[in-house]
Amino acid sequence: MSDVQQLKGKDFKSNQEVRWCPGCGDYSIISSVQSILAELGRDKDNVVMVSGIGCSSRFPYYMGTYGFHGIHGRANAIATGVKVANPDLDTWVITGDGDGLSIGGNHMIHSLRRNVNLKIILFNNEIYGLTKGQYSPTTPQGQKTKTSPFGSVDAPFNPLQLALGAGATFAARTLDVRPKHMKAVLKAAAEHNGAAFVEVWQNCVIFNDGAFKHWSEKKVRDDQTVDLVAGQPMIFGAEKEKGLRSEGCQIQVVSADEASIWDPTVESPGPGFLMSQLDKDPSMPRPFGVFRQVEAPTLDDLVHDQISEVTDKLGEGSLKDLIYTPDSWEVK
Amino acid sequence: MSDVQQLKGKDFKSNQEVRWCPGCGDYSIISSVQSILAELGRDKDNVVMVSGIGCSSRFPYYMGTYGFHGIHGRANAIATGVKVANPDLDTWVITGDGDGLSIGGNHMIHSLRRNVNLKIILFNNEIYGLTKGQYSPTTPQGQKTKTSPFGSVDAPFNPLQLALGAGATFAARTLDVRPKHMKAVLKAAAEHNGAAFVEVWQNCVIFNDGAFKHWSEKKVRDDQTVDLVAGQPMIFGAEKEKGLRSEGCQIQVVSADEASIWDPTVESPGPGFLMSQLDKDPSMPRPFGVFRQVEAPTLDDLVHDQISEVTDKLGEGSLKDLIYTPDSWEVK
Amino acid sequence: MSSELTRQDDVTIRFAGDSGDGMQLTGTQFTETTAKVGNDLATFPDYPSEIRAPAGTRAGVSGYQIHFSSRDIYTPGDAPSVLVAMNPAALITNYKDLQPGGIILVNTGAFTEKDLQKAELDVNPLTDGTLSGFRVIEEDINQRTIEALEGTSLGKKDVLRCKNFYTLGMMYWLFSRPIEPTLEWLNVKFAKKPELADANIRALKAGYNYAELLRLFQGRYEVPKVEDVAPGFYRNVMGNQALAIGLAAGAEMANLKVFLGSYPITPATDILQYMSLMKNYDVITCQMEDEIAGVCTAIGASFAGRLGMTTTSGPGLALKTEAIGLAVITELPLVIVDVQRAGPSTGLPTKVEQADLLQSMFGRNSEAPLPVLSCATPADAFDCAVEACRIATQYMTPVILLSDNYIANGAEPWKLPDMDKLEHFPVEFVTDPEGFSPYNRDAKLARGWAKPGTPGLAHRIGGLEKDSKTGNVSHDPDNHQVMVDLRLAKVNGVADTISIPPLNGPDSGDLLVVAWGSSYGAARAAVERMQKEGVTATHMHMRHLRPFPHGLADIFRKFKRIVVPELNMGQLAYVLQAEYPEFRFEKYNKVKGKPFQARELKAHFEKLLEEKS
Amino acid sequence: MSSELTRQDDVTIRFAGDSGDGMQLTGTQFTETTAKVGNDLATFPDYPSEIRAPAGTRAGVSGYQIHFSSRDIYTPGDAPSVLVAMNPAALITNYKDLQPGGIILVNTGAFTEKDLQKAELDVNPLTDGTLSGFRVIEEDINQRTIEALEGTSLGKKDVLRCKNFYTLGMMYWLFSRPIEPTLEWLNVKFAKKPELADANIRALKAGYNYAELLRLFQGRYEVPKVEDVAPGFYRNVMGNQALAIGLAAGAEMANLKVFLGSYPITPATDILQYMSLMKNYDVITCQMEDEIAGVCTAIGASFAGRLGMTTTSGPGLALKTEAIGLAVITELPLVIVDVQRAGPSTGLPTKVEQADLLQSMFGRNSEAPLPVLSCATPADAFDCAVEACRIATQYMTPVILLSDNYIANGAEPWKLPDMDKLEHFPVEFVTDPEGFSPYNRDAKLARGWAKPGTPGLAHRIGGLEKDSKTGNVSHDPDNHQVMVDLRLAKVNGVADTISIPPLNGPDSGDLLVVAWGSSYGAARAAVERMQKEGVTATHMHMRHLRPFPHGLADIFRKFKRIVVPELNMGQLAYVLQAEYPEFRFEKYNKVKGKPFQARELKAHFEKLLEEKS
Ligand SMILES: Cc1ncc(C[n+]2csc(CCOP(=O)(O)OP(=O)(O)O)c2C)c(N)n1
Ligand SMILES: Cc1ncc(C[n+]2csc(CCOP(=O)(O)OP(=O)(O)O)c2C)c(N)n1
Ligand code: SF4
Ligand code: SF4
Ligand SMILES: [Mg+2]
Ligand SMILES: [Mg+2]
Repeated sequence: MSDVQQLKGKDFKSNQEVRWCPGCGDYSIISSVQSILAELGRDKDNVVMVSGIGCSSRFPYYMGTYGFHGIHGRANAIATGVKVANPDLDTWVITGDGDGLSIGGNHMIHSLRRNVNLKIILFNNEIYGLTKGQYSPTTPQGQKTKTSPFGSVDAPFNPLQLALGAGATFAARTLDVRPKHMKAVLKAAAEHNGAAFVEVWQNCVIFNDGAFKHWSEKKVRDDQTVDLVAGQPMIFGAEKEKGLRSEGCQIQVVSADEASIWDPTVESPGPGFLMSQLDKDPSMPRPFGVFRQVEAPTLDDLVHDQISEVTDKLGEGSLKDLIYTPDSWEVK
Repeated sequence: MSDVQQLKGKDFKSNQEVRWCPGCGDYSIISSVQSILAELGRDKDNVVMVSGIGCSSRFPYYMGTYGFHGIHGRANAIATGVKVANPDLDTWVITGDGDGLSIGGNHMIHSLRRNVNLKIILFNNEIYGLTKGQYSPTTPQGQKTKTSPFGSVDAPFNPLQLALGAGATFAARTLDVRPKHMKAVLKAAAEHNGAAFVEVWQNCVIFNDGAFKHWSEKKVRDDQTVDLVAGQPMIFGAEKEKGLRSEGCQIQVVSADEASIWDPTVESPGPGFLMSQLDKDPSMPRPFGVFRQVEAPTLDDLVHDQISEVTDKLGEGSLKDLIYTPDSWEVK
Repeated sequence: MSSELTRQDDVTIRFAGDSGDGMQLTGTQFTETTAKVGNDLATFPDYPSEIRAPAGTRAGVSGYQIHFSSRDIYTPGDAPSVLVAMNPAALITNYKDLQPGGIILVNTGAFTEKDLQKAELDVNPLTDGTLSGFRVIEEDINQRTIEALEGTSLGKKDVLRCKNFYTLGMMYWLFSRPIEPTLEWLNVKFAKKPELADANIRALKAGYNYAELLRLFQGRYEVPKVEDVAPGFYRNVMGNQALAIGLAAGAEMANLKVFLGSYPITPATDILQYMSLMKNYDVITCQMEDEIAGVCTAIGASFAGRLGMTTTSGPGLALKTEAIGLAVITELPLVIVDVQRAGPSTGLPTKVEQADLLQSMFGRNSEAPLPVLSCATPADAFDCAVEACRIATQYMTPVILLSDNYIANGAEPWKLPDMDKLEHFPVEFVTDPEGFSPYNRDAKLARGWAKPGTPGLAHRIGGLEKDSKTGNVSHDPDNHQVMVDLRLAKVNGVADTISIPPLNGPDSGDLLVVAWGSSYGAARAAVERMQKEGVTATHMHMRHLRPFPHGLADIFRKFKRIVVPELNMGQLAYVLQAEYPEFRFEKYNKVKGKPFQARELKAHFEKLLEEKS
Repeated sequence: MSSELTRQDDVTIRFAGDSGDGMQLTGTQFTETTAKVGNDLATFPDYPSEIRAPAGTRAGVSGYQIHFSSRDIYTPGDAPSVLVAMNPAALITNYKDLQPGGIILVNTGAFTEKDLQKAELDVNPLTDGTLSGFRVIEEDINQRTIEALEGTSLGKKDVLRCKNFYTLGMMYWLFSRPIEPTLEWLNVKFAKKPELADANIRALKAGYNYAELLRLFQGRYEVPKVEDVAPGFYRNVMGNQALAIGLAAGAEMANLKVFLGSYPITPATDILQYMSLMKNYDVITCQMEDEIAGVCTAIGASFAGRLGMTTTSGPGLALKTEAIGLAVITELPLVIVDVQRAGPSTGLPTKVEQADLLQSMFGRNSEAPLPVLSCATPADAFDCAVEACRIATQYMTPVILLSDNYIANGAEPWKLPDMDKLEHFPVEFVTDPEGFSPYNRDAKLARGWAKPGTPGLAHRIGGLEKDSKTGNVSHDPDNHQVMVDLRLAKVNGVADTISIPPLNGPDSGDLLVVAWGSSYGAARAAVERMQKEGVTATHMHMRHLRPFPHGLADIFRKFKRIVVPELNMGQLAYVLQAEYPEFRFEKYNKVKGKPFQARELKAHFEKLLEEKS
């Protein structure tokens, strides 16, 4: 076995040329994943990257780990099979806003409710990249795209609210342009024992350039976003001078010293849900970080625990037992 | 056209024999629907009932309206087609916990986010009835069913939280054994301009009898459930002596006079979401009624409005315009 | 009336009653006991439809037919010689199928005016001559059961529930069966509710004694056990059950663990249910959110090194096709079971049809060949499931195994395989990084299977075309042709390891009957009856439908006419005609949600032979 | 060097460059202008793959071929006579296809050491003799463009972006095309960015003038317009565009409004995109969450009285199959367009294949017949789309229309239909409650279409089998057979309204070429070339693939050999063989993600004829 301790980010690369557009946000995501896997000392022969179809879903080909480039929308289901079949495998899902929320929305919510121990990275560029620019379930209403030349009439999902509504035990949001933040979030996801849903805002330079610029550009970022850090006050602003205070269902902007402490580990998904509702309010900063992080049994453990329990109780079955049951009889 | 004013509930019946098991909760739901349609003066030739597959999905056959018994899980998609094609039709979706949340989960969440003007009744019996008793996405973890002989390992959905997470503009819950409550909720749904999601707890006498008895039986009902009525305090108990008070994200049991007023019309889905979180707490009553009810443009209107706008702007196109474009040339 | 023991070699009984009358249970018990007695048998339960119909109506009638014999038999019988009718609806919907002169046992306790109305009867068929020509035994079984259980603690409803065991007792007496196996079964079944065990036992014994005491029937029959039966162990088995056991056995013979990703659908659900009981065999079953997730988890599990499986029926197979294409191009083993039912769309979901053959062969985008097999009888489902596992793992390919709900719910004695003689086919995973590439192939063209977690073998597979050598994504035109050819050649290569099915009859002659799936019994019985009458005809039953075994043309050549009876509009005939254009395959089709009867096939075959001469 | 105008009847040019070089645009402009000049033409754009490859690499090469002529032509040409290569990767991956002695225009401005490396070249192919035998014109187009645009306000990147128009100018000069249509187009396109319009116009003119001034090429060519072209209006059209227009026209001819429920997938997405622009034609387009929702909304819309449609490619069709079965049993009109691409699974998603025929015919559970048609060329897509609408509405059935991405992205001049001569087929909805039943049928066996909202016609349809008379759910065995037979007879009845395709060649002889789909051009050109050389062969192109038109056997009978060239492993041949076993259908298959070339077909047909003699 390779000496996993010494691996570096680049050791997680495959020998295949990376083929995203120059400037695509995907580059920073893959390098963040590669470096946190190295930092966490993961064994590349024990990692499986499963994806669907989309620009983002080419990800596994560029990783030096095991990988499965599935079909459109089915990454979560394929990955559930991998993980339940062999819970020892460090199993990741790489998906897009189309792949994971449009055609794959059902598998997404079901894998979250079942708490399959998967690390799910949703590359949200609010567009279908690979098919060249149609609106996705996260494209803002009214936006003109190739299939909405007069503006999209569909109201979009809030991916975090959807995930929390489905019962996600871990839900987080980060940005392609903030690798440090992204790595911290991805690390937390990697270490979560259960389904970890991470939405990454990812700029598609070709078909939706600047979709996130109001929150990602350096000059506005500090004022327009707030980092949710477990155990820390929710402060933001160029001078870290502002804060968020949650009173009941109301979240207000206050001065930094009045800010509430953020705690994603409360059992109720309520606080995270309320926090993600800020996205609707243009006067509020958008929160990033971990919205929820609670412990719950994972599907893969439950499946194997049940097998052990039943086997302990009934004894290990043999092929012969299965065929030669007590109701069989002999003809001589 | 039939004189719709005078229709009675029974006028909404078809001539087909109803074939649910004696005692099935479906009977009370269908008769509630029939009577509210009559009460609201709906025209039965203008009503379309669309369903998927399941015991509950036989519903359209028993209604004297137009009906479409679809395939498993696709009722919301078929109904979206009906409604967008002809927004004048009063279009209903009849589905089950398997049909609408398992195989049909994706169409469900997408029709909610798009706010298609459909009235969606989800018959939740926490089991697959028609296929004779397998666990569904709402079956409690640990329950033994035909496909979980040692107890189900799947954590269930909370249907209301899923609907709210998907962006439902109307979400409600009621019970088969409380026809009056059900009718009030169904009427509110029928009158909501947008996607209305109504979860009905429905007893399956054959495969999951008593699943809801802790909240439905007369002797416990008053103590174990609380009705959410818009503009009214949230009170419960045999003597209406208790109340719920929501302080921040905390909801507490208090005396009736301290109860908070329930308001499902606040823009944020937060309060409804928090309220549905009570389901997790055995010491709390389960809320019934309308969890959220807000106005938003419907998909069907937006589609047709856009057509009108573009037509106003560009002029009504003719077949000839489509074929004979300016870049065509003549050969003589 | 005399009651001597009359020997009879072949009896068919149909139990018919309301869905709530417990006829399936009565039938199953009669079957179990009959199997133990040593008769050969075949059964056919016939549920009304998926949905529960109101009690007492015609739509609510549930039937269970058992054919048992002292000879080998292949079908649940065409026309029953005995009909048990628990209510008017059961009587009226079934009596026409009875043999002339057959016995009808009627429960007159359910013949009130109201009962007749529910069955849409204006006059009582017991009194209006409807049943002339049959031997009708009228008995108020309701009342007899109430009397028998007087003094028990049970309520009236529960008492009446025991009437099926009362009836069973009467039939046990009539056909000289021992009651002990059922007594034992009742004691186990109701171990925790002794009052119920006791009541049913009392009912059973009472029925038996009553029949004896009152000499209800004109005689009593004995159906001696099959004498020339091959020595060995036997067990009575239903098709879905045998299939479930076969899947578990197949995985074990491949030295793998099962992963079953499925979604309930009639009539395949039982397989998932049986397998979810196999937890102590390290069998994983996941009931997923839909069919697509079912097959996708199975594909993921195969990638991870288990044997992925998925079970479904026609509409579910339709949903899985895109993902099956993924299994084809990634060349992962996958066993897909389709228990066919009547369509199109939802169709008649509890009725039989064998119309998914073309879907199985061609229902995927582009060129995505895979092996297809089908089972013939409940016991054969075991062998076919093992065979499907063999092909899937040895050839690294998805395999579709077709069953149908006639097989799924039918039962027959199964001669258990000799454990020492089972030919295992253990999978060897690739472990050596030296020269590794995911598309390295063996002589059978199967690629090597390297599972995640194996040091040094990290690789990527997926739905895009791959280079035949490196396994990397390739858009090279020639490579695409190479891969398309390889995938096809691999599947065709399965023919090298299978053989021509045995011929039931001479190897040349006037008529060859080529059948598949559950038509086995009817086709074989029809042909054998003709042979007994001196007419030569031969029956060949196809297990492997893609690829066909080598050498079929040599057989076809030796017959003047070839007929293909199918419960569809001619799907196998279509395929045969396309692949063997030098011969003519005549269709004989029926799409009524019902199996073929031996006599209807025989009549048709005879007509064909007459035409010819 | 001389530069007289040489007349040439047939030219094929391939523009090749990096994905970022704007070759598709260059090609399209050349095409539009050429169409206006009155040449016949056919084009074939060839994108690298779905994903953007790094600039300058071989994988990043994008090509656009145009074949134009003063005669009728059917294909984008086999071997180009002119290649424009904008960088080393474009040169190296394309030069081999060129005709011997062909012209290569090379942009030397992109031949630095680094450029060569990106193209994986160790030596410069311009200097190592690779191109001997071709007429190579080297020009630093980058530098020329920079010079031409000196003084504009554009940055260097934007300036270099204009090099494709510089190149286009050179080609316009070489082939004596007017530059005005492109100038007009640029002015409209960049109306809001006049500096860009100006820059491109300057580049275009500069290229044109430069070619003239320096006499870069050995001569200048003229390709006169087609003389015997039928009078009427024409328009240059791409396949997906013609298909979109045809769907809208078909609906209008049925007197219905369109509802398109779809999900993006290459190469079908354009149709959805074109139709979403048709809002002022009251066309509804809904981009749904997946393919299943796409087809289900279309089914719902048809139930509600619009004409439901759905567009997709192979993997999407696989997902839709279950729902299509629902449309079959509910007998609702539905047009399903499958723009085929290379598989299996994701396969080679931007490459051509015609391998979804069997999926279209058989990819549904149970017996679920429906009509299948396919278009032959971009312009033919219009007629086929109208025909699909006709069949769907006149027969109340789902129809599958097959296109492929060779047709979808190819272009040709389309002779516009005479509006007065379009044969409309208006739908009459049922409105009379008298004797209404949802399964009342007309002479063609089509059921009546009663839409919700109509007083007195409330009824229920669905996936369960229905009584042929009342329309209520029915489990009756005989009724099931009746309905299965009716659905099949209805679909087969479509044959009564279609005719045998025209024969290109004599109606009897040694060789009949039966082709379908986009192989039209290559098959027809191959056969016509043979005819010109005095060899008799006939080409018949199938539009209707299910049912076939009546009378095909009479045609087959008159030929000694029948060959079926297909971009698959022999799907139409399989179907023909099954349906016409008395003839032999020889396969000729290619599955390389590339269309047939006329010359390869010709060579094969000639070989066949030789073998015979
Ligand atoms: C069954 C199927 N339907 C549709 C497609 C076409 N398709 C490929 S990727 C894609 C959407 C990609 O969007 P997203 O998931 O957001 O990924 P991105 O490219 O933006 O990273 C679509 C519609 C497909 N490959 N398969
Ligand atoms: C594609 C497909 N998969 C599976 C089935 C089988 N099936 C029919 S109904 C049903 C579940 C019904 O459960 P639910 O929606 O909860 O309805 P209920 O019967 O409980 O009212 C299933 C799995 C089917 N008909 N079609
Ligand atoms: S199209 Fe957009 S998402 Fe795709 S690789 Fe390019 S920039 Fe990235
Ligand atoms: S099985 Fe259950 S849900 Fe279905 S009809 Fe019977 S009681 Fe109702
Ligand atoms: Mg995207
Ligand atoms: Mg249910």
